[in-house]
Amino acid sequence: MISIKVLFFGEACQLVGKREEAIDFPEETDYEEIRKTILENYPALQKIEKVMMLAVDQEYANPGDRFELVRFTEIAVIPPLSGG
Amino acid sequence: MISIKVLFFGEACQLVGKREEAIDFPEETDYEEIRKTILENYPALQKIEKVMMLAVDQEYANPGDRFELVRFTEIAVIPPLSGG
Amino acid sequence: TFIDVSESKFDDKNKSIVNFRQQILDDHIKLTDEVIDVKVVDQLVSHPSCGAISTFNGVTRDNHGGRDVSNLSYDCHDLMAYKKLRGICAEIRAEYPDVKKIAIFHRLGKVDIGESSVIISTSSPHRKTAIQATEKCIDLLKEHAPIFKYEEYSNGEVDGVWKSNIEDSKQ
Amino acid sequence: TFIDVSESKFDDKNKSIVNFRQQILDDHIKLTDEVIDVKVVDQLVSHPSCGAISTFNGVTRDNHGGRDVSNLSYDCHDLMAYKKLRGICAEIRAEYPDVKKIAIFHRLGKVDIGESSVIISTSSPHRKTAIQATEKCIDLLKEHAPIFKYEEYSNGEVDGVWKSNIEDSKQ
Repeated sequence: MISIKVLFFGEACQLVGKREEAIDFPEETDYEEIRKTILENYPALQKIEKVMMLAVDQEYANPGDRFELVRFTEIAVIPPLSGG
Repeated sequence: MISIKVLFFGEACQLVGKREEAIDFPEETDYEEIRKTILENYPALQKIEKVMMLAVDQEYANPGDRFELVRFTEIAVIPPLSGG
Repeated sequence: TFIDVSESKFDDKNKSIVNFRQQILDDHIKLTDEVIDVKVVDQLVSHPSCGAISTFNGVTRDNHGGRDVSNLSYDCHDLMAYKKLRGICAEIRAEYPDVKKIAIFHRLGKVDIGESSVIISTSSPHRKTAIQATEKCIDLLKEHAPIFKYEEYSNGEVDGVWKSNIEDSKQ
Repeated sequence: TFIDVSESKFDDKNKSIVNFRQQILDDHIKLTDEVIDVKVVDQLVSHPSCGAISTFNGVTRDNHGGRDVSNLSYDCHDLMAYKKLRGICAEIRAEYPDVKKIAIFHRLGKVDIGESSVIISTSSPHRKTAIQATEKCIDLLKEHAPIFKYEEYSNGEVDGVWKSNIEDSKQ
């Protein structure tokens, strides 16, 4: 297990109440496991779980992606985009 | 015959040396006759005769159009457009 | 401003008055020898109901076809140009009914390199309309407005040239 | 500003340096909580070789879906947004090689009604490219930039709403 910085934006930040938290994940993991783990830690996110995305190291991730997490890996919870 | 105000714009104005002149035309006339008459009065316009247009009362005229000229009719010699 | 009352649309007086009023209030056409500014034109078309403003700014370039432009100026059949530009606004509104405001500003006389020759802005609730309406506007202006550009070049040898949009578009 | 040197394009060092320099000089990306202005953005992309500047100005509306908007604000994953917007600029340049300069300005935090939320300008020698590039730019920003809009309404009863571009585009 490794402690990873998870960032929350937009509605995710409003629901969680924080911009940033450290969460433990398995070092070798995948998109679905990351998602599940975040939702277990922050059930308030259930409100947007169907529409939220994850970004790993500032790249949008997709279901099925596998990851090897390291100390500086950044995970971000990305709600639906509404820029512009 | 009737004396009509003819306006010259752009290159036409440069070739003729004036913005405005009075030219006599038959009261009932057509596009081709107007064109010919203007060119006879201002041979310098031959340089642009293939590309110039005529506007009658501020509407673009076309070959074949017939006109009944009255005192306030305005004819304009319109070179190729280059606005914008 | 004048209205051609022989047009059939004036059979419906109320609609005509509404159209006329709209033209006066929401179509801003300006032909001027003074400097024109994108900020001014953008402000003119802004409206609380509009989320989108699309602006086209035509700027005088420092070169054409490899030659350095030293001077640029516009001649214009003013009264006819106003008429044509009002007609262009009507055409834009017919094609894009949710356009809120339109502004068409064109410089006349001498325009320095780097200054705006023409600025067109349209506003609408959402972006697609404004973007398309502004593009159509500049296309129609170039095709129909009796405005004429004269370019002079730095290399003394060549006379000034009266430009032609049709010729330019063939290249 | 950082470069991901693992990208294959860095096999050709000279080209990479040129690309990098171009990005720094000709792609202007700004995320700011200060007021943004169309004049400033237009000026940034102007260039003597460019006859055309196309600008999109996204303004905060006073209403949405019939409700009066009282407040609007943006949250943003800044670092990721810069990265995505730089990528968007590269994509624009690949599709429209004669784009000269690009500027993308986006407000963060609270934006008052009537103020600009986003301003995008591109410049090119001729109008078609600038018009298309600017349109593509705002489309790509809405599709990919990690920026999030929060709207609050005047009628006190309803909570604020986090907007969604995908949802909005379905209507």
